[in-house]
Amino acid sequence: MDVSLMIDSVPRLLEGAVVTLKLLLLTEIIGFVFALPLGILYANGSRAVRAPIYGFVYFFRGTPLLVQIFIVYYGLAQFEAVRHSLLWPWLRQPFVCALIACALHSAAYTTNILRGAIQAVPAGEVEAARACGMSAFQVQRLIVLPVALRLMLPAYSNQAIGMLKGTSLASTITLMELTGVANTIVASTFSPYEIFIMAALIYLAITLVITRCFKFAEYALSKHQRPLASAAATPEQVRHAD
Amino acid sequence: MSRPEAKTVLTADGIHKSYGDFAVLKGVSLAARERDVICMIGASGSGKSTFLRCINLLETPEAGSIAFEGEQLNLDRRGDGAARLDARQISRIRSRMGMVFQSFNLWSHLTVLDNVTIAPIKVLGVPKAEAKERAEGLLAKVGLFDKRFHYPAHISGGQQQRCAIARALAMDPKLLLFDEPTSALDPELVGEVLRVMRLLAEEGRTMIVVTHEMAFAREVSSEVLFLHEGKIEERNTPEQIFGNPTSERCRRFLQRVL
Amino acid sequence: MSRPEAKTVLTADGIHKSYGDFAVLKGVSLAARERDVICMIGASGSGKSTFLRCINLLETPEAGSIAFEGEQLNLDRRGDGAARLDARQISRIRSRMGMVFQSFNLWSHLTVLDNVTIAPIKVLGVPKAEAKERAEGLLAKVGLFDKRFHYPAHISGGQQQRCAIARALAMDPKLLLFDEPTSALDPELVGEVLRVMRLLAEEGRTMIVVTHEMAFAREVSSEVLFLHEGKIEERNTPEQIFGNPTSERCRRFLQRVL
Amino acid sequence: MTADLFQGWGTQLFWGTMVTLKVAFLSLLAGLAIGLAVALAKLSSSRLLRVAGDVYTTCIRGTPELLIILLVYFGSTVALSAALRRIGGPDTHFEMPALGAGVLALSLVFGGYAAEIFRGAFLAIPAGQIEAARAFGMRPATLFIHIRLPLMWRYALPALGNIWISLIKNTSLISIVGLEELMRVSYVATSVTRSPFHFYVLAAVIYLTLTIANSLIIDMLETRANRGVRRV
Amino acid sequence: REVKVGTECTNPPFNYRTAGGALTGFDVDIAREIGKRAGFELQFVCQAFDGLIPALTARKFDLVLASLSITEARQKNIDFSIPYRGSTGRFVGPKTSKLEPLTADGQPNPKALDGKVVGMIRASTYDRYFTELFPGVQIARYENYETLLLDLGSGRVDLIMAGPIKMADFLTEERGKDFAFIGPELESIKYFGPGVGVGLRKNEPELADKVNDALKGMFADGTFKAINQKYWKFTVLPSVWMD
Ligand SMILES: Nc1ncnc2c1ncn2[C@@H]1O[C@H](COP(=O)(O)OP(=O)(O)OP(=O)(O)O)[C@@H](O)[C@H]1O
Ligand SMILES: Nc1ncnc2c1ncn2[C@@H]1O[C@H](COP(=O)(O)OP(=O)(O)OP(=O)(O)O)[C@@H](O)[C@H]1O
Ligand SMILES: [Mg+2]
Ligand SMILES: [Mg+2]
Repeated sequence: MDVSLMIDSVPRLLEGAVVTLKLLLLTEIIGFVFALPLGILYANGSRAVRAPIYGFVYFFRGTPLLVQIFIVYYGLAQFEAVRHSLLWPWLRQPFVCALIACALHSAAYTTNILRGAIQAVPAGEVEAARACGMSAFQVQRLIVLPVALRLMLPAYSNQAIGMLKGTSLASTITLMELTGVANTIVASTFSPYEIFIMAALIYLAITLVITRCFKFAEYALSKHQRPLASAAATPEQVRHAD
Repeated sequence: MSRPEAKTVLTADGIHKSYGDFAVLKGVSLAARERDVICMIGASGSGKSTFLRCINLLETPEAGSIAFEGEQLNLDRRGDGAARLDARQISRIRSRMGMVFQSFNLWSHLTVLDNVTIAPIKVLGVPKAEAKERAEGLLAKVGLFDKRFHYPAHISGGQQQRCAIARALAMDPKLLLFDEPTSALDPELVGEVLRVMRLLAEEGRTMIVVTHEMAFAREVSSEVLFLHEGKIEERNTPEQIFGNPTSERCRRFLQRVL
Repeated sequence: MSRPEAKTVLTADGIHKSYGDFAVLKGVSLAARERDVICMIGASGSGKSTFLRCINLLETPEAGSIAFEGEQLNLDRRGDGAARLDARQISRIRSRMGMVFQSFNLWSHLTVLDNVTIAPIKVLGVPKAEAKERAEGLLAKVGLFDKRFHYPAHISGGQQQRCAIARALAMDPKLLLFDEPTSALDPELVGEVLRVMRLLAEEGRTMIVVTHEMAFAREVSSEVLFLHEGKIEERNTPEQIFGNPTSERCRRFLQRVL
Repeated sequence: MTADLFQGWGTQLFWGTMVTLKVAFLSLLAGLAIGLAVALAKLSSSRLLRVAGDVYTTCIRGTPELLIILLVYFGSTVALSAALRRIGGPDTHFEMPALGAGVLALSLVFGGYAAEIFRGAFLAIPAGQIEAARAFGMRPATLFIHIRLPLMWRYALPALGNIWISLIKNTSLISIVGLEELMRVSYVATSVTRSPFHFYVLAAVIYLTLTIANSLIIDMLETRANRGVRRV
Repeated sequence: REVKVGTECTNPPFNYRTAGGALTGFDVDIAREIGKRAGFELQFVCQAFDGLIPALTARKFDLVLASLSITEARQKNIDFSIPYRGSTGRFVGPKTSKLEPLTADGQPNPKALDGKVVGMIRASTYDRYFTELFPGVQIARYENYETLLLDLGSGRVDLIMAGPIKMADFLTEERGKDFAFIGPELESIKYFGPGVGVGLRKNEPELADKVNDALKGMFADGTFKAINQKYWKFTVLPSVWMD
């Protein structure tokens, strides 16, 4: 283990991490914005509404992200028309291509998670909301989503962390994100272990931050499930508090 | 207590509903006028809750028609018998009908106070401060003011039921549907709820109340319906029903009252 | 109805329990002997459910002691006041106490029949066929035989409550804790449950029943406790309590009974 | 027609798909067990176990899968051989089979993600139903098998379906340890036939077929887990 | 004696699989010949390029024949046999390209590539060469030749740098018809090493000797030449042996 090499690599790796974070953040934001209406429609819609969403989810969930990135980046460029279109200045950039593929992929996963959470909201509470005359939109916004968003958090943290590592596939289309930078440094130093361990540590640090955020959100959103402080809380109750 | 001059608020006509092969309601009809308090009694499983749920279309009846405040509910049937419902109409009508569920169905992520204010604010557009003030008044009335910042999981059964009642009243509805509103209440509170209901009736509100407490039904109602196996077996004034039931089944049912 | 010769089944002594700052139980004591049917009455929120939950340690009391069939429950307190519970002892004792919850708490993934058989099979080790036969008998007794293959979400409130009663009886328990066992039942069924409880008492079982139905309490109980703000305000035979309550509060509470 | 489609690589693609499926299913079984155990640790009353569970899920989810695979495959060989030598064993070379390494690595990863899902699902079970089981004297093991587990599935399955599909696709990472799975075969074919799109799209279609078939199974399981649930 | 040989299996014409699954290519033929001469029973193991050296040191196999250039950096981790193939680099770009990456006397000229993007295989010897001698020029790094060539075709990169043997094949294909070599073939012992060799674990002199003896034998009796001719008309023998 060459410690000085590890330390020297940090500034460049951090530059890559910035690109990774930018890609991840935009991916998750765009993905969530897509998934929110899709998940709601998927959980509540009629067969005709569900079918196309089903198709979208199955396709983008069912095929490897690598292939999706590959097709957006190399595939589109095969067409003369694309290369001469107004979009080409955008589509020739690896970042944009990676973002398109990652966001669609993320949207598919999030849609399915949200759908499951919505369906786990107790039926009685939904009925009570309807009985008050809330519109379908209000029922979702005021009653279903606050509960569902809380229920989906553990699975959603998985999704975000999975996506973090998914962004590393963008290195296959020459994007210099964390893995791309690490690969490059390895190429010039031939010290895969040192560099990849440093990169892994940075991934781990980002994961830690993500998990913390989710833990906090989960805690903040589950006030109604925590027992009031009791002098003799049983371990069984403490568990729910965690 | 027949008051032919009063306006009709709700008519349900020939409501049919089954789950799978099992026919729960076999043509139940009812007309409620202003100030009416109609009690529905009947054995467990006879379809009382199902009927209430049909009235505000939480269940879609397979046959029958419903009119509320002179407005016919659109229950047009498609080829397969399922009704095509007009969502806007339904929301509008539901916001004028309050409902207290048998299992309360409080919103678990909202405090008692928020449970009571959310619908007036979001559905009726009542200003927040006003809704809060009104809600606090109602909660005080049902003896829950102290618990207004508790979540439903942290209050007792009777307190949950009272919260559900306050929630329904907060909408200031024309018609109130109560599904066993006093089942979890002690006698003292039952008396209290009875008093509230009388006040509501005097304000011109209409109520349909499913209950197992015959004393309650006798005290509060203008008409009593006895439901048996999805059909109305007998309908009459409380004096008649409790004093001198005509149907043999109804007589037997009431005999067992302690 | 004092029968000094009967064996003591349960003693609870000076039970204290609070949620946060809010003291729910402030030293409640009770002794139940074989064949006793003790009814607890009191206002909503007075701590009746909490007391029942303390008896089988679903809540851990902060102070007080509990003994069941002569066996002292291990409630040793740690420095911070929390009790170190002996899990084996608790399950053994719980399997000899049946409980009917106020909100039923049926297992939603099991059919009515499975709800009734699973605990005898898995906890007591009763052979499957035998458990099923017994369960079917019990379900028939509470009028749920037809619904035995339904899931809890697909039956009415009263049917759920009867299922919960059957589930508790299926364990053949020594002591039965009932939290408002008739709240969702029609008068006919209330009479039926009353009859079952009398039979159980004759078999030598002990029951503690929380109820709001005074008529029921009067009919069934050997002793009535009136709980007020976490303390037992009055305890006496039903004749005494209902005929001539000594406490002013109790008198006021019972006055309101319709 | 088929000759054109596969350009002679049909047999190899088939065997690659078989390897993919084998690794995926073995990892699923092991991963579910790991996930359950870790979820229980995270929910347990012991602080030590909770912290251990947190460390596991954070580290496993935070480390790139590829690195875990490399560590298991190469690391285990080096570490075990060294350990064997240290305890005075013969200077033999410990061989971690590629399949075992791939399955071990992927199930460790799957377990990390599954743990988080199971934890969430256990917490979503209505408290009353657990209390009822306790009140009937069910011991923790009985309660777990007959009440918690079946109730938990209903909340876990949609998200579990997601990570199972991910696992099927993640098997492509194990080509680094020399297993000839679907993605690797497509790559090998591509390098020779010089038609990358053809084989990548073909691989994508095969993955899609596999994942859809599995999604249908998951849907069936969901329907089963949701028996007795009223949907509104 | 059984010997395991690690190779990539995806790098035609050096080592690759046919549709039937048979392993073939220049490296493979050389390996087979070594096996024949040294009396090894060979067993080939396919392995992604990145994992070749770690797998060798972890004893997953004993030899690597995968067009592995002998470089100083690699020599820190593993040993090499004597070189059995030359290792050079060359630029390729569109036929219409007017870029002149090298000055008239063959020196690197980074200024001429200002604002251009040059593609190459990541971690390759070219990567190292270009990074150090063309500072400031944007590099796009690819995992394999297929994607590198795709981006050359789509115009995302202006030039690529790669091995001339491989590129010669590409330029004769349909997809390579619009492209050509730009500038002369580049040699550099420092960056490209003395050539391509067989990778070996350190401290196994016995095995190294056997491999080296086998290679020398091939060079001497013309067998190497025959294998060379099977693939290319020109010789690929490293310049160190050509005297
Ligand atoms: N988990 C909890 N956290 C905080 N307060 C609680 C909790 N559970 C119950 N309480 C409070 O404790 C008091 C007693 O509750 P309990 O359920 O024992 O009442 P009860 O006598 O059974 O009433 P009811 O007849 O309405 O069921 C109530 O005021 C309630 O608000
Ligand atoms: N979702 C459902 N699926 C199938 N059967 C149902 C469903 N809901 C109710 N039932 C059946 O319909 C019948 C009527 O139910 P309902 O809830 O209307 O009874 P109820 O009169 O309110 O009884 P209770 O007094 O016990 O509440 C019952 O026999 C019940 O088993
Ligand atoms: Mg009902
Ligand atoms: Mg209670």
